Amino acid sequence: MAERRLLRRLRPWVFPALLVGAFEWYARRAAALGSDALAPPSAAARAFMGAALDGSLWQATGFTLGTAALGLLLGAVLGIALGLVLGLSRRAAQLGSLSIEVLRPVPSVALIPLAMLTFGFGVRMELAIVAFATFWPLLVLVQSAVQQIEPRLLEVSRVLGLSARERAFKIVLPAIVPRLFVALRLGVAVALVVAVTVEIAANPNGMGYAMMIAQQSFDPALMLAWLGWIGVVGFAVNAGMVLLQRLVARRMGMLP
Amino acid sequence: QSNPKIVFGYTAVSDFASVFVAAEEGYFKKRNLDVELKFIPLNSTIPAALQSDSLQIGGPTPSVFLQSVDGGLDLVLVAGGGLTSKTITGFGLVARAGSGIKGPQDCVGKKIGVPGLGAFLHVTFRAWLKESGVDYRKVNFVEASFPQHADLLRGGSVDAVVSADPFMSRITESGAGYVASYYSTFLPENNQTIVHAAKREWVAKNPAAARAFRESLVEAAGFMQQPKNDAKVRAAIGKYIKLPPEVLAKIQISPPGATVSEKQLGYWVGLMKDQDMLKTSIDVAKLIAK
Amino acid sequence: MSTAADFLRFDGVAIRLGGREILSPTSFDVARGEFVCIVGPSGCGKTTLLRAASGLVAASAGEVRRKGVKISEPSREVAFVFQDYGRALLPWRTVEGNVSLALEAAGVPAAERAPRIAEVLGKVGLAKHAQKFPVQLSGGMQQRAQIARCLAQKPELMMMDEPFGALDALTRQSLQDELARLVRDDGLTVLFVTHDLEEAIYLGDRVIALQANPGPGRPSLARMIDVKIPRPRDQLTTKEHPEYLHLRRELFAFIEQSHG
Amino acid sequence: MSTAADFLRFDGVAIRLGGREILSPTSFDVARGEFVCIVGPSGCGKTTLLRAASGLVAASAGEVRRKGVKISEPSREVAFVFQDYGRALLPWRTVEGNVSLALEAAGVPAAERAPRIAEVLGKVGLAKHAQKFPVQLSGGMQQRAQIARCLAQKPELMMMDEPFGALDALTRQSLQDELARLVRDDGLTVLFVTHDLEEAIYLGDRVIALQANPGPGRPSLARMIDVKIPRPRDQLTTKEHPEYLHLRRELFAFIEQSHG
Amino acid sequence: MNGNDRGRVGINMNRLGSLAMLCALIALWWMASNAGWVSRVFLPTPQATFASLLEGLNLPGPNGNGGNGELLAFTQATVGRMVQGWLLASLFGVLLGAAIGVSPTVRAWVQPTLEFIRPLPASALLPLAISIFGLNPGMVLFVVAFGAMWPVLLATVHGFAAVEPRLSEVARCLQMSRAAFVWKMGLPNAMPDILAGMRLALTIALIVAVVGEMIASQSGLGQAILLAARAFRASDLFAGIALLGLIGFASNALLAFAEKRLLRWQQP
Ligand SMILES: Nc1ncnc2c1ncn2[C@@H]1O[C@H](COP(=O)(O)OP(=O)(O)OP(=O)(O)O)[C@@H](O)[C@H]1O
Ligand SMILES: Nc1ncnc2c1ncn2[C@@H]1O[C@H](COP(=O)(O)OP(=O)(O)OP(=O)(O)O)[C@@H](O)[C@H]1O
Ligand SMILES: [Mg+2]
Ligand SMILES: [Mg+2]
Repeated sequence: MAERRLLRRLRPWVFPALLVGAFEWYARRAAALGSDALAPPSAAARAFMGAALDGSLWQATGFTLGTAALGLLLGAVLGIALGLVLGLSRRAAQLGSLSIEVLRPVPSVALIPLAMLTFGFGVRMELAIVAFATFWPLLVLVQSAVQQIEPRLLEVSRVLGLSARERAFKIVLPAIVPRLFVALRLGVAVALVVAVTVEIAANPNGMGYAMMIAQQSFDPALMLAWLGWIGVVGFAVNAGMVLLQRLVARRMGMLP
Repeated sequence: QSNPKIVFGYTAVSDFASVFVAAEEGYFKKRNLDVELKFIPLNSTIPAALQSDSLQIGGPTPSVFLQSVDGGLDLVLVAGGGLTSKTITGFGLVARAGSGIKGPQDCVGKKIGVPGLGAFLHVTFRAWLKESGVDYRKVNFVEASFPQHADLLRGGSVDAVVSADPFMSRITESGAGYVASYYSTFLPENNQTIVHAAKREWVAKNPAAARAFRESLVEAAGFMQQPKNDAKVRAAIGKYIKLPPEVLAKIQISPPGATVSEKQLGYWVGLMKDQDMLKTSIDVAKLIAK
Repeated sequence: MSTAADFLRFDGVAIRLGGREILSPTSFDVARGEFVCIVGPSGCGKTTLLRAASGLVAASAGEVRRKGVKISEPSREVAFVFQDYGRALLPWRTVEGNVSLALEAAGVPAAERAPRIAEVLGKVGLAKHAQKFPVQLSGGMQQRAQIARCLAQKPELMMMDEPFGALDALTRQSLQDELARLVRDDGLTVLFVTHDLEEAIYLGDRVIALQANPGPGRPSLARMIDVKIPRPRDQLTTKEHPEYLHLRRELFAFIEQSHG
Repeated sequence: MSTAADFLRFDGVAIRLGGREILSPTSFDVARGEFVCIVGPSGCGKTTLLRAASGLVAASAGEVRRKGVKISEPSREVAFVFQDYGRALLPWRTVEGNVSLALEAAGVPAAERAPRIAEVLGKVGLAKHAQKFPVQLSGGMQQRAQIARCLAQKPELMMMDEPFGALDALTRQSLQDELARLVRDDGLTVLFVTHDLEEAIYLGDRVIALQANPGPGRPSLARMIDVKIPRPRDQLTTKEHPEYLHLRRELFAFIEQSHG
Repeated sequence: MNGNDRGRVGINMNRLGSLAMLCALIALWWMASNAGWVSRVFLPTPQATFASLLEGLNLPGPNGNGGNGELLAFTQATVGRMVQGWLLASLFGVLLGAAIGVSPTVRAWVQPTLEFIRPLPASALLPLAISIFGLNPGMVLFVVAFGAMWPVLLATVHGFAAVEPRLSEVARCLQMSRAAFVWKMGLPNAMPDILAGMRLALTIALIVAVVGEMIASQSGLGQAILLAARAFRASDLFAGIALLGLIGFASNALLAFAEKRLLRWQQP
């Protein structure tokens, strides 16, 4: 019985351990052959401790998370606002549909060079791209959320003679909250990925940049440490969002 | 009088040594200049950074600078960085062990990694090929950053790379490749490898600061040319470019060229025209701040 | 046939939806305090008729008048109990909160709401479940919550669209009796749609039978039957009352024939 | 009391789910060809009893035996018509495909399937809708599709869980009569759950009444009534048959009292 | 009849309206760039962009002669990379997802690992992938497939987990085999989710392909726009962006169409 419990506990760690072990072996072999670009995970762990101690880890993480959050805020506010308008007014939705369909599929990363031209580097360009990347999914999801509000509820509001304001705050907004959260979760993931990508491709700040620097300055261990850390940060942010989503769902009686 | 704060952008090459020395020896401070040195990972982003005022002065390679001017950015040169020299063997064509590449003719049809397409090493390498009578269009160039060169050669992804020290010596030491040609030694001497550019508008507004900046570099160049200062120069480089000490000790430092002449810039314009990299005609005289 | 005292009047009301005539011109009157049941096969337009009567859908021809005024928009004086109770409740509000919505809409001050909510919840037997969310309720309880909200509106006219459609027999019977009592006590007028003929006879003062697929020669309104069984009625004796058995037979026969 | 010839035997079957005793020890027998109806208030365990009888849920005590063999897993000889027909059909298969599923499971060769499908679809009156997907059907048609799939199984025992619960009166009545005919023709044994007492009396040879919340002193099985109304029965005359009216009264009185 | 006619006219009016809206946006661009509100270094004129596009696609431009056709080859490369990566992602996503969805054992062993690597941006993986696999098209393909696999994988897992319990019981009652269950219940049930996931995956595949081209120096539109930006050729840059948008638009529309055909059973 105790053994089974132990196995149950250990089970999730078996695969990561195998992966790390295999990588350790491979990287040691490559390093022995004179590779400049691979380091074993054990060295990465040491490099990670170093970065954590000298503060560069927290500074870069703060930059990436902060910029991603700001960009998401910008993209989300615009996306939700326009999504509400398009969701509530069929006319507006029809007018904008073609423009949205044409602009939406432009890959956000294609704008990195343009943003670089326009803003140089720094917070502004990253902000702009993150906002662009998160704007579309939020717009589309909020619009469809509003359009999928139970028509019966809107009829209830008519039968009860609710004012437009009451209808917005008592019916429309609460009704889209669950879907809004799904959209926001997606938005958070997109924001983080795009922020890191922008840093890797162009912007000399944050975690992605730190990783590139590590790679370019001959420090594959540090590079690997950053890669792992980026994974941890993404995992934590995602887990946080799931938690928040559950909390709100429970508060609103969506979960039994 | 007070000068504006200058954020100066540099990349990880020793051609910026005169700037590092000027900062370390206090030549900027002496002229009442407040210069902050900022590391930029990609040389080609410097013009955009200048345009968006992220930097006041930056050190693009001549090819990057000319392309940006060609594209419509209104930049001028304030000063210059390192110079080409026949004595420099700090970069060259490194071929994969067993690839059989010995000279320019062998490059035809091969895949060659360069650290930046359209960047300094790429342009100069193509110039060398052309001079040797090889059509560079028949060579397949791919972009790859320095630290990857060794692995790429070893893995056979490329046949050769245009690399630079300290990466180059690591490759040869590990046996993954050999230097097929220090092609830079075939190029004419005394042309800037790095130029220090600023927005024309900024220079017009702060002519004194621009001049003071150039004068600081001239003084730094004088300092560098005295062999006894070599240790100090290396220390300055080591401070701004993170390099392992043994690498730092061996690194070749290109001679400084603080002032840029029309002839020097004209050389690059000619080179790039040859390679179809410029669309407009460029008036070199207008690009150098007096 | 009709007088100005008519409480609700259908005057040649026809409805087209999606290019199809769902209700052919229909005229009838409902007096104040009357309990009118509407029966008919699935898809014949019962719900549509009710929606037109409350102003949720506009008539394509003719008009509906309430107390002499043409209906164009829903009014708070008319309550509507929707067929799909599961969807008509705000899932993010408790039973109490859902009932409160009607009071908020009517601008009842916050202080007065609690006692009125308690009162209507007591009437429908949900007093103990006031703090529950709709998902935590059984179907019957959800429907009772919706009825409570409608009662809180203090309507003078109540539209009920198959309100007991999906309840079990016992709950259904007790709600039927409860409704009959409420209606009598408050003097409500009710338009009650059901597909259960026996329920219609049991509850109604009058039963209106609709038929499907109206065409040029086929009006939607097929039959109008007065139910003269005395009130109060009860589940056992009323359903063995000769008049009840007679009406049941008559309606079944009619509907079977109009169906075939 | 029971003989070896018993077709289905409940022997002290008790069921606990989620830590609560839902069914207290219950024993009864069903003979081959019998139509047994099970009634009781919502949540009393009717569905659970049926699931135990078909092996979908395991008894916590006692055992269910079919033809003398203890039931532990569902068998293809027993068909189960689920209460929520909307969910019991594969939405991505047409009516035909859904019926075919039963034949595929039984390993019927592809060539033989078509005629058997056509046969059962004819029996339930869906021949014309064979190519439609479930979403394109009304509730009644979906339920008939499910029944068709169960018939295709050629079961000897059929479990039906409130199969007509959400149908309109007319469809319901015609399906009731159709079912009675099918059962007689094929000699099926049926366990039929309903919350409609009248339906139970109308269809059953026997009615078993369950009560909710069994406790130490309260067995789940509350009443067992034999229905001695002759067959074939029909909607009008049977429901005015004195025995029918009598049983109705008796059951109602009992259930009302056990409810309160 | 009447209602129908009105419906059709209404739809045409809507189309016209949305087209007019798009034209208005382009007109705004035209004005902004031609009037010089924004520097042409950043914002080329629509006509210059169009000319670059024609030239790159080797179509006769306004001055009559054909272009160099470079963009055409780049577009082919990018589309090829995107489609191949997407197919790989779909294949592995469905296989892995089905394994996790069907078998609790597989789920217990691998899902935590997947949960952890999932948030890793594909772009961050590129430097490592280059080190391990070298700078070749296969490596980029691997990263594209890796990045695009997740939506398909998650959708498949979800689709399998969400098999209506009633249907599982139907399967039990019919004594269906496990393989028959996977094939007849699990996969069809997961199909809408899988298709939606594949649509998302296609978008991601395009994005990662572009990033891959930018960072790993593979010839394609990603590299083309990056080089255009480095050389300050704004019109070429915009032409590349427009082409990428077009690829996204067309592939999305194509999949939406396929989805509609495949999911006929959902429509009443
Ligand atoms: N908004 C609409 N657009 C087009 N057709 C509609 C609309 N609403 C209802 N219908 C059609 O009108 C007919 C009557 O619908 P209605 O809901 O009134 O029937 P019903 O008598 O209430 O049926 P049931 O007993 O099933 O509730 C149906 O055929 C339905 O498909
Ligand atoms: N898997 C389960 N776990 C825990 N409790 C359950 C489970 N299944 C059913 N129950 C509980 O068992 C009781 C009986 O449920 P069952 O579905 O058998 O009732 P029923 O008589 O069929 O009711 P209805 O007429 O509403 O269908 C209910 O209180 C239900 O909440
Ligand atoms: Mg209806
Ligand atoms: Mg049940």
